Amino acid sequence: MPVLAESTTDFSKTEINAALTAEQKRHLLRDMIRIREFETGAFEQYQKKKMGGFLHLYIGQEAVAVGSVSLMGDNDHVITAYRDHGHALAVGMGMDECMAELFGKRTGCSKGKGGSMHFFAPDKNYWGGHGIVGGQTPLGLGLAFGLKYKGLKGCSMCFLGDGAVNQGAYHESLNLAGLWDLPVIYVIENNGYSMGTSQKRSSAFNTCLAERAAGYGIIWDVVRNGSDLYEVREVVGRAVERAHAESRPTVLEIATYRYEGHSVADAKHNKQTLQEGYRTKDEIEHYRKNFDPIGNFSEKLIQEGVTTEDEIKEIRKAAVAETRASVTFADQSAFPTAEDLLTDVYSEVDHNTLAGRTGRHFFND
Amino acid sequence: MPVLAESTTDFSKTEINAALTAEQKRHLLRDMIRIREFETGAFEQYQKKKMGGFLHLYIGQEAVAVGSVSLMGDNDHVITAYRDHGHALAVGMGMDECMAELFGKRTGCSKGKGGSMHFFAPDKNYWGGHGIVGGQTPLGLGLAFGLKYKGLKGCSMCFLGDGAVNQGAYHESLNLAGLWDLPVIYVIENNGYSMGTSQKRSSAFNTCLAERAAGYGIIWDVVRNGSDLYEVREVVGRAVERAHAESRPTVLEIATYRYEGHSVADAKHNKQTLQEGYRTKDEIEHYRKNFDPIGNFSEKLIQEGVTTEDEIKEIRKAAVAETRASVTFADQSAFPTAEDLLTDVYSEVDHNTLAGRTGRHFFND
Amino acid sequence: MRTITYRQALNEAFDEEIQRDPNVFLIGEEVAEYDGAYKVTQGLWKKHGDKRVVDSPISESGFIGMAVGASMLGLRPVCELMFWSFYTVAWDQIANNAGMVRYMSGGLINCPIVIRGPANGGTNVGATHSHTPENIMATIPGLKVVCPATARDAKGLMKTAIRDNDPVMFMENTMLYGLEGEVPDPADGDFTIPLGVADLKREGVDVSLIAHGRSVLIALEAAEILSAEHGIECDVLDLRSIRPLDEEAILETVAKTSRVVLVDENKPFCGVSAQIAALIQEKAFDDLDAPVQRVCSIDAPAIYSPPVEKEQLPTARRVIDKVLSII
Amino acid sequence: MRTITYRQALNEAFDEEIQRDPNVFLIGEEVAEYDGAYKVTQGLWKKHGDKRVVDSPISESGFIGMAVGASMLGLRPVCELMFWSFYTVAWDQIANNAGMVRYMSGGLINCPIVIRGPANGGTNVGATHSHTPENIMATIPGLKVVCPATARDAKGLMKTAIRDNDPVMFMENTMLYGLEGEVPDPADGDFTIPLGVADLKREGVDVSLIAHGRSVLIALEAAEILSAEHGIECDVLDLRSIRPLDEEAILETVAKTSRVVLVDENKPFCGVSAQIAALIQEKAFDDLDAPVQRVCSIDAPAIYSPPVEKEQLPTARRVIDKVLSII
Ligand SMILES: Cc1ncc(C[n+]2csc(CCOP(=O)(O)OP(=O)(O)O)c2C)c(N)n1
Ligand SMILES: Cc1ncc(C[n+]2csc(CCOP(=O)(O)OP(=O)(O)O)c2C)c(N)n1
Ligand SMILES: [Mg+2]
Ligand SMILES: [Mg+2]
Repeated sequence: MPVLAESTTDFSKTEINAALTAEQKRHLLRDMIRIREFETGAFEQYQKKKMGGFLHLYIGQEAVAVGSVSLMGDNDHVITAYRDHGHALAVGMGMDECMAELFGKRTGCSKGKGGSMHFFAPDKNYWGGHGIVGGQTPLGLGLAFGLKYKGLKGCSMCFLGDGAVNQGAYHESLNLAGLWDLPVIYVIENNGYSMGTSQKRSSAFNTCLAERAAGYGIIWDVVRNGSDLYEVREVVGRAVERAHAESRPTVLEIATYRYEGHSVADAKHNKQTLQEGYRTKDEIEHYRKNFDPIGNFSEKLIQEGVTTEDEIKEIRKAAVAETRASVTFADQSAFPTAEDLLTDVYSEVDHNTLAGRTGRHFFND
Repeated sequence: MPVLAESTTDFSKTEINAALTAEQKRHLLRDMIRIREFETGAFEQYQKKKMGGFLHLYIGQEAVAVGSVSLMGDNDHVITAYRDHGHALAVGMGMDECMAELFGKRTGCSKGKGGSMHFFAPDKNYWGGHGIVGGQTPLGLGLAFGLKYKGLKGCSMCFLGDGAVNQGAYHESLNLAGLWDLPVIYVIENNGYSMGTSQKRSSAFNTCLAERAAGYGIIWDVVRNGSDLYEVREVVGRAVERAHAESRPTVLEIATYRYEGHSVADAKHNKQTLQEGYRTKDEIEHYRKNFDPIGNFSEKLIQEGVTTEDEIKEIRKAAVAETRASVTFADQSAFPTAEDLLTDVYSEVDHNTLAGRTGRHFFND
Repeated sequence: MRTITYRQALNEAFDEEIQRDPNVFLIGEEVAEYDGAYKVTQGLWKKHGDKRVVDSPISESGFIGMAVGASMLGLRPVCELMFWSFYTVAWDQIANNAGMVRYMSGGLINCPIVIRGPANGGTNVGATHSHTPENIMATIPGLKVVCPATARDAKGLMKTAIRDNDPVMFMENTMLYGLEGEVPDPADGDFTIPLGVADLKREGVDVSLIAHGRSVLIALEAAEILSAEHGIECDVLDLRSIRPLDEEAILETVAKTSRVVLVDENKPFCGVSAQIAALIQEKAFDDLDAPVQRVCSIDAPAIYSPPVEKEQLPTARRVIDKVLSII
Repeated sequence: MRTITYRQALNEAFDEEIQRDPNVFLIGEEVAEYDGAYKVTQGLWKKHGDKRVVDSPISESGFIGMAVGASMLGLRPVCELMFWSFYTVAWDQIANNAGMVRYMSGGLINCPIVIRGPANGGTNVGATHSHTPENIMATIPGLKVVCPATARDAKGLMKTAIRDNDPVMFMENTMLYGLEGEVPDPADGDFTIPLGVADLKREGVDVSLIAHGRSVLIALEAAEILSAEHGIECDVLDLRSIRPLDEEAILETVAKTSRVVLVDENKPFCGVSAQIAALIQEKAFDDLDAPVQRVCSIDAPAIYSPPVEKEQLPTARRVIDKVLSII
């Protein structure tokens, strides 16, 4: 099983990374920092009871979303599971509509109807945010099918967890992807755990989870250091290229790590209160220290002379300010009303078409 | 993909087959012939409209069920899909209760409630007969789980088709089998088609369908000539041994062929009327001529001096007579009544327990 | 008017919609090269090719979920479940993805998908293959449910379903595929029937029989016998679509007759007729001269045995008995 | 009597049944080492070990189907769905295998399995995680459905469910886990409650409120307010089990009060209350002085927004309004 480990290759020199301008690199760093700050802020607000339900933090995994999404062109699409804030910000969603969604406000990206697990931005080719483990995998396939049907050169990046690979829908999707040569990239973010279950207690495998793809004749690959944005870009980039050029699927497994509990409700197991639980404080500290995607990339960019400690501080400050502003925005926004319950159920009703006006659609009194 | 092909090995000499007595060998031949005759008889009765619904014939595949089942000990169990008559007779079910089931009679093995797809005989460790493609695969796993839980040395043989491997439930089962070392043997009866879809149009794979098991760290193997009962026994035997000795799962793929349509309702595509359709007359004739399990085994036994042409004729005659008797039995049996509709729904109600008598269970007037 | 079968009516609807809109495609097991397990899609693959008529492996969750994803991009997939019964393995994709992604995205997405196939008992295929899940579909706000009883309705409603911008669960019936009925000629123009409009298939004054799908034919059969043998004249109201529901038409016939028998192939517990009965007693309490009666399938898994399965489904005899019990 | 939480009551039931019968085991995601996502199985893995308390991968179809298979051999699996909502990915195994294998085998097999977990809205987890599928379960003859509202009922019914020889769908509620209630001390002997017996949780004369699960508490709350503010006294009947159903108790309270409001967290279309309303109007037509009224969840997928989700579920306010409308 791939566990986060130092890359032996220097991926900054590969073509896809060498092509990045200094500006672009700083932008990538900034994107990771924005995700980190947004989630840190969201966590604080959660503790202030500004939101309900779940809050699955992406902290520690930022290089995966930012690295992958940085390769997206106009016809490339993204879909993921419930741990979806990172991907959302990476595709360019604003902190305001994201924070407002967490607060359950009308100004939220999903009007307060979806919550943390259900961020969407179709205008940015971002298709959510899905709560049922593995449930997004056929949808991701459908995006790829749609692209091919329309004759567009694009791909669908479908993210899933190391626990999600054991859902039937994923297997069915792999077979269809392989059989029909659909340009989908399944990116398994292997953070070592599904809730409190370590990966080796949930999955039978040979060398890794991605390798199952071989059984469907699908090409697979592994990112050993998912905290290295350059490595993520290199490996995902090859899959994107394959999808664009050959309309063929790829399964990738990216070793990564989450610092916080499965969700913040999972308090017993998060850093503040960890006593027992499914992983040790030491383990978490090890990854924090040695495999922090932001630390990793910051160091690299400083070494490359692309940025400075000070500039990074500025970036962070800006991200904190942006987060704070988003909290204010969310705070000041209105909640949906009881009437809003009945919109967004049926498109025809929402648009007040003849179809929407014909027959009874809702069965309240 | 494994296609029926002559064995290069002489499997009659392997330990497991060399151990068979002449009597046992004749019995195996007889079992295959009984299946063939039963189904031929059933087909005739179907055309006489003595039954309704589907009738999925196993003709051509007999060596798989008979060979596999011949390895069963007291704690070994069998479960399969809707093409279930062969396995049923192989485990020792009587033609009478099987034919009566097809006729929808009360004397049927499932009291006329299950029909062709739902034969059961728990007393013979035979757990059906399941209509939902792939739906039996977790149940088969459960039999293995039950054995291990009870500390019994046994295995569960779970048969499925080449189309069924693309159902999610099968994938989930493989992972659990591999993860927990459950003594289940998945036997993929690859007859080349799922209904009218050839195997290469339904499945993405590397060298074969069984190979997918490797992705779960499960051992797999292939029977290239599924019409050779000796080869079936040899390969399945190793898997049974593995299950018994190590409590480990195996996935097997057995190349075989069905001579008739997917079901007899699939008339356009069966031998009598084939004009176009998904396979040619020539293809069917090729397999009939060169890969008939009964012909294959008859020849071998004659060569071995274990039986004679005449004796085989006698076996066949007896099987025909037995079939005829079963038709008479079925014909003379009574249909269930409308009252029978409401038995066998709840065990507690059937046994008239306190639980069965408390509260309303059924919601007819 | 010309007469074609229910099967041909559907086939025509697909053919016309495939030609009308390049985003429409059919997908399902055996729908293309095999012409459909029940030949509903006969000839369409030959005519329209691989892109528009797609054979799928036996992966209902996979291909239906895929179709939902494709519909989010604007395609209009028409998915065949060889039997509606097989929705059980695809239920998550139907309920949570087709049914709810619009809501969870605050209306940013819509899923113009049709899921179709036969949903009925009566063909001796046993419990796993005889589900009638219209009640289960209709309990999910976000899904629409249509159950045509005639060739004409099948065609008109299918064309509307394909054009509808919401997910429509379209339930056909293997026992109806071969039945003929009058269907307008395509030469006379585009023919559609809106969802949410019931159809009074017979007029009477004494009792209202309300049904959907093949049960409409049972109701009509019962109505003829009641008229001939008992001089009782029934309204027979065909709901046609379950959600949206033509509540007005229901209340109208109840107001007229004051007596209602619902005919419904669902199992009784929480069947569609439970909802209709609850609705009628609530909204037309004072109109009723007798309790609303229900004739459903007998409350057990579908039996195989052919003569007994007949008895398990609603029969004209049972409808007649119910009517006589409240007259 | 001693007081424990609903959660502890369930935990005790498991603990006792695991000890009583070696065939009983728990299985589910995070039920063992993690002590359960909602801590309902806390301490049981430590106490009883790997064999009796089993952590499963995220494969509901796989492990529930596996449990059904194991139950055919006589084991008594108690399967946790972390949320009942996740039945959608296991529906085929539940409906067709647990629910129908007995029938299809002509009674040769039975499946003494319990499937359990929380089935409720109100915790702001959005539409995919807030299903209340008791209506969908109960529409399948072959399945039993239980929805306890109190700690006492949770324990007594769970122990009965585990011993029952048929598949029991046991629906708990995350909003109830922390609530305390009186539960008999194990020292005072084995405590069970039969399925199919409703419980009159409050006595009145004017109106019958009939509910199950947490809606019982809403009904009780409404009843207190109605009594205090309007002098209206309500019977509050807790169905406890949906199938089998205590029809007698329902008809009894209706006969007493002649006015009924059903409180039901299901969505209205074909919800459990639709069935109960249909039943009451059929069997107690002449007893009724007003139409049976229903208070259900507002008919849309579950919303996330916390304050609005409160409004979406049945509230005492809505119950009171309904009562006042028919008095
Ligand atoms: C079908 C289904 N089963 C269970 C759950 C509950 N659940 C939510 S997340 C999760 C763990 C998933 O782990 P993984 O796929 O590794 O993703 P990660 O949380 O690590 O990002 C579980 C069990 C669910 N949402 N859906
Ligand atoms: C979930 C589900 N989908 C579709 C069907 C319809 N169906 C029955 S058999 C079959 C083909 C199965 O082929 P295969 O698994 O190769 O088995 P074979 O018939 O060759 O024995 C199909 C599509 C079904 N019964 N269940
Ligand atoms: Mg994980
Ligand atoms: Mg096959």
